[in-house]
Amino acid sequence: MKGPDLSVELAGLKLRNPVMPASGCFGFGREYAKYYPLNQLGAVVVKAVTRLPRQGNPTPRVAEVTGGMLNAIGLANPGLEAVLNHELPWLAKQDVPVIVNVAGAAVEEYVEVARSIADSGLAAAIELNVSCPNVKAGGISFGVDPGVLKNLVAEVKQVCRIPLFVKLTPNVTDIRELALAAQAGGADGLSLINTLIGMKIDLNSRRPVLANKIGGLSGPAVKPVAVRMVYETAQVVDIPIIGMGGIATGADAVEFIMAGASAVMVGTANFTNPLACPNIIAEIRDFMLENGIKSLDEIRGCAL
Amino acid sequence: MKGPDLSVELAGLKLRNPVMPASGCFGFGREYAKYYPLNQLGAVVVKAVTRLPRQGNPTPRVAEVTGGMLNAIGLANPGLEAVLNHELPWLAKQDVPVIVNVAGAAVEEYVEVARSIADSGLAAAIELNVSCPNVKAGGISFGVDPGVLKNLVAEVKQVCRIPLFVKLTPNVTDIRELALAAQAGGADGLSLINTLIGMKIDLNSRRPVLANKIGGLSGPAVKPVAVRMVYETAQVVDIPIIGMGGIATGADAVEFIMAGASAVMVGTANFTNPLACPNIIAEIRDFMLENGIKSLDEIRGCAL
Amino acid sequence: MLLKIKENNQIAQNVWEITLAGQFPYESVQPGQFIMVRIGRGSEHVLRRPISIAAVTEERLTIVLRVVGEGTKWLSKQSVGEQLDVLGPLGRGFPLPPSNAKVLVVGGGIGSPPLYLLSSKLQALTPDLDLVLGFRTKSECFWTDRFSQLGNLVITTDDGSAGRAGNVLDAVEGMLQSGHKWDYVYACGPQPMLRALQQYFSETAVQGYVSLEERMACGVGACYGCVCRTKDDAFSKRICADGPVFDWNEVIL
Amino acid sequence: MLLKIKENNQIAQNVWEITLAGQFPYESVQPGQFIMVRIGRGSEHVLRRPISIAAVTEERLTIVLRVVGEGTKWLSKQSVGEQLDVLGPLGRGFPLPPSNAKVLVVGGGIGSPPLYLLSSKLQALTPDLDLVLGFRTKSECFWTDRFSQLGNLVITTDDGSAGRAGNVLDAVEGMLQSGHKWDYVYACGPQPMLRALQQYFSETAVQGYVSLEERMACGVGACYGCVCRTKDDAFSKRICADGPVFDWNEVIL
Ligand SMILES: Cc1cc2nc3c(=O)[nH]c(=O)nc-3n(C[C@H](O)[C@H](O)[C@H](O)COP(=O)(O)OP(=O)(O)OC[C@H]3O[C@@H](n4cnc5c(N)ncnc54)[C@H](O)[C@@H]3O)c2cc1C
Ligand SMILES: Cc1cc2nc3c(=O)[nH]c(=O)nc-3n(C[C@H](O)[C@H](O)[C@H](O)COP(=O)(O)OP(=O)(O)OC[C@H]3O[C@@H](n4cnc5c(N)ncnc54)[C@H](O)[C@@H]3O)c2cc1C
Ligand SMILES: Cc1cc2nc3c(=O)[nH]c(=O)nc-3n(C[C@H](O)[C@H](O)[C@H](O)COP(=O)(O)O)c2cc1C
Ligand SMILES: Cc1cc2nc3c(=O)[nH]c(=O)nc-3n(C[C@H](O)[C@H](O)[C@H](O)COP(=O)(O)O)c2cc1C
Ligand code: FES
Ligand code: FES
Repeated sequence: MKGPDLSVELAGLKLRNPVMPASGCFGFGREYAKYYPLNQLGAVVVKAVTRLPRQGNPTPRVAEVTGGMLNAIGLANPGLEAVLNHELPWLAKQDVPVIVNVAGAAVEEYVEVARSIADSGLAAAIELNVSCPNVKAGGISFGVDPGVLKNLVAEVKQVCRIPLFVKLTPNVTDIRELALAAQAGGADGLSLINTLIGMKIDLNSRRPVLANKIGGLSGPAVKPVAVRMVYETAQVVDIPIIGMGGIATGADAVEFIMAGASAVMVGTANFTNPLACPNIIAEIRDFMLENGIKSLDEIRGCAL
Repeated sequence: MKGPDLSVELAGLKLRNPVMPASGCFGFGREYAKYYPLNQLGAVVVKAVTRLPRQGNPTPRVAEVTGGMLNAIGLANPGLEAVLNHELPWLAKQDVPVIVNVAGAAVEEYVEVARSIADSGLAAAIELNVSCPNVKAGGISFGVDPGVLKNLVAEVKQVCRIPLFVKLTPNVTDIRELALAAQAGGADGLSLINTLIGMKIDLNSRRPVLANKIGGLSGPAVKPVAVRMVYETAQVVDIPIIGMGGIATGADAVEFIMAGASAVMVGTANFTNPLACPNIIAEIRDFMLENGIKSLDEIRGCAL
Repeated sequence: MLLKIKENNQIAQNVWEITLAGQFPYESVQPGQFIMVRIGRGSEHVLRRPISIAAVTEERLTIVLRVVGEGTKWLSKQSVGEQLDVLGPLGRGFPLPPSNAKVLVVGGGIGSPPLYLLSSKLQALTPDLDLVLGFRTKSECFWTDRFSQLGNLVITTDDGSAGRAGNVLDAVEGMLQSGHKWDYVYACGPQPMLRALQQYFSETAVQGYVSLEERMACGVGACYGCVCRTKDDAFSKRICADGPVFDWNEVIL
Repeated sequence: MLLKIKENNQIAQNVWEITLAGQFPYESVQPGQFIMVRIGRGSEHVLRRPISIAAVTEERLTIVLRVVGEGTKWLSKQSVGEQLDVLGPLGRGFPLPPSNAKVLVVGGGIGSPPLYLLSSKLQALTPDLDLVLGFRTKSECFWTDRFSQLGNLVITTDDGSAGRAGNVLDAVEGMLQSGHKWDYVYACGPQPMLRALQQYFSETAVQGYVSLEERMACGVGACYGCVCRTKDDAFSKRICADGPVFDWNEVIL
């Protein structure tokens, strides 16, 4: 008997299954490759890449909160050149599609990094991280103004020969507006959600725990917000959605798929359990078997 | 030896301590009066009141999520007249300031309800719930557009002879903009945060758990977002802030005070433990004793 | 209130019986009332779970629960000697009938437990108590011995693996046809079962009380989470505080 | 990996010693390596806690922890027989010195545990191991008997309630003045202590290794949460994967 079919097609990318690690929670794959072969994953998504190496924020950069964590890594990464020369060639040998998360402080930086990554032939797709502060626009994030976002996506799209996903920030009044702007700019798909902005104060020092004061909230605590945003977005866009935010089990992943996601990403759960992604894949398969679901198309968006 | 002083002054209101139940989580006080005398509280905050009685949304109206809950009560309440005739007179005998949460579908409704409540002499203050959909503006909430919000607050302020608090929704891109708009409209103080919008899908029925599909997320899961918003708002406004979102312990309450809140409200925690409010008050007192803090002024906003 | 677990045993497929002891107003419990039980020891679970009081003695409380989700699973795994944090007794129970009234008690599945406490009170009042309990299948039946000591017990299972095949309404009809007559019907179980009973007796003078279920947050009447529709369509009733037991003429099922 | 708790005992004020057994690559453990321990059994705690390996035998792992927050409190309350979910051994441990080198080991408070495993390895390599362990006060001292079997142990307490009054640096200075000489210094403890040692020996040829601490998320090098500043100011090192042990010439403390 043939088992259930977990494969998904995502803006032309054919993935073995819908489960990918979320950017920033999986480095460039090397660490988790010690725990399982990366080709078990739908794709590998790497840490945000900027043009130059970035040290990131001072420490502490992470803190635990109820059902989640805060991070203020600050886009620490070895920079475009090192990624092109050291990380992507290594990943190319792992027999798994690679999605490169791209960040920048100005449109030109996004464009340059995206073009170089796309042209290298080493990535299957690009994911634009638009939560970054727009230096030229006084530090407001690229992801909160529909006009700014549409323009950024359009500029990057012009130089990007591979599928372009836009990763939306949830810290907005209406996610649909931003989703439509990204689609209008030419995005091939959307990833949501990035982290909610949060803070934790240490009662002993009477100061914020994170050196950066504020940080991004992720983990199970944000799941209801993430599911809602995927659901709302799926109702208005035509491009595929990659859902994430608090996924830790196969049931969580199925919930996002029922809300309209074509695939999912898993962030914080990798820290709780390095085998989170393979476990989630197995649990999705079990759920499909138990419920007689042959293909994920049968349940995608069924709660809409 | 004199114990620590928990009293706070809030826009002219003198409260015994900074702890109040949050609107919608304490009915009109009668139920919890069976567990402890209400005059142990800083104030009692009642369920949202609208001009006419409201049945609210179909059930299920509540669901549990990790570290929190979703609710879609839909402003069910017995209406202005019943509140004026039955609830407030009873509360007036409990020796505790009463804050009435006011909701509406149009500016006129807010104005009428607020005026009647203020004129009754039975309430110490009004809290405007601006998360309600603005029927005339196509259902967009009053709390997401600075201009709309400022106008609403100004209209209500004109008829409101008692302190006016504005309760902000966190489902916005920049809480500071809305906080400043409410202040510009004449608010005497701000309450934040109301619930984040979320959703949960039931894997068996493959449908949203709540009949209303989306609902408001509250409880410990939202605390980091709430602390951050209080912190951000405290940096820009001159009026006092009542902080809330996930407070379940004295330590949680102190965290909000350190972030700049003058007082706090406790919602979901009442459901977990009907004695949550008195316990939190005792725990704040213990914290002050252990740390040699004589008045909350010493730590208010110290993390800013 | 913290109550200590004295016993926690599986009594049927997915069904556990837990007996609790400790400070509790045992004497004041009315049949049909429930407790709200706290789940877990951290802040992952913020809502208590409503569970009916199934039996009560001078110093013990017994609940019976079916494992359906995280909370009931957690409860089923607590060891003897551990403490549960409970609120209660909550809600309004079943109003008792006058002496010598003819009474039928109808339970569906996990709706039966509160009917045990009810029936043990009814036994003293009514000489000839009729009891119909429906289950899906034999492996899910529980407490049939205990119930059979309180009256004339008819068991039904959907698949006929125990008792009479069919649902409780089939059994009730059969009993009526064979001459049973009742002044009062008390029921607890799935909403479709309650609705069927309500409709079945709607043209009769039989007085009925049904115990309803809804997802609850506070359990004490403060949050307006658990309302049900009433016939006068006034401000809806809260199941936790105005119920869970309602006159079946009052509610729309 | 699931390891079973064989012992869990309080050994000093707020300090617990836990011994674990089960499948684990015991032989491969280097002194200075750590494990990441999962906290709780639900989803309230998403981050594991880093705890150093204090001792290891062919089939047992021992950790020593101070209760400072929710996670360590939870660990201190776990019963013998329960299982802990651990990852490890993680990180890079202390490089061992050549045979017969003169070695000083310095520990501050809860920084001492990994130095026990280190010292037990050093004992075989170096004839005359000097050990200085600092604590705040007598009630917080632990494992002094065990450490004293591995070398010349000097204890310091801030308040003089046990051993020498003062901090570890005072003791180290005193030993130098009385003629001790070292080729290698190994240290673990609060950052100010490590910094003081680094500065104190900065103009000397003494080779030093320090074990650092930072809040961690992944513990395996994937999240860039736990970086420290290095002197060449290149892309910062991750304490979990590139450390926790660093050459003291390499890092800015
Ligand atoms: C007045 C009353 C009395 C009850 N008595 C009993 C009893 O004696 N024995 C028994 O086994 N069950 C009883 N129930 C049902 C019981 O409350 C639910 O099965 C239980 O809450 C499920 O919790 P969970 O965490 O296992 O499920 P989950 O689905 O994980 O629960 C998630 C949330 O939904 C709520 N929920 C889920 N199903 C129900 C339901 N059917 N009714 C109400 N809330 C629900 C839970 O309380 C919780 O808040 C009663 C319900 C009510 C309202
Ligand atoms: C490599 C390494 C080895 C360690 N070895 C030991 C040891 O052997 N024994 C011991 O008692 N402690 C050790 N610690 C410190 C220990 O990790 C913290 O005390 C512990 O994580 C606190 O957790 P908590 O939940 O009790 O405190 P909380 O303050 O509630 O923890 C909240 C979060 O902050 C983190 N955190 C808090 N304090 C620290 C800290 N000092 N260092 C790192 N993270 C922290 C926690 O891991 C958690 O993510 C070590 C730390 C590191 C980095
Ligand atoms: C430590 C950490 C680092 C992250 N770094 C990035 C990043 O570089 N780029 C990005 O787009 N998102 C980043 N994210 C956000 C995640 O990719 C993801 O959107 C978010 O964590 C929600 O998913 P989760 O709840 O499964 O963690 C980071 C998250 C964490 C926790
Ligand atoms: C069941 C429920 C009903 C609520 N009803 C109202 C309401 O009527 N008016 C209002 O302003 N806020 C309402 N809220 C929001 C709370 O007052 C509070 O802002 C929110 O729950 C966050 O606090 P918490 O995490 O302590 O619950 C309600 C919240 C809950 C859980
Ligand atoms: S559960 Fe809150 S009113 Fe019934
Ligand atoms: S904790 Fe993630 S890199 Fe060190």
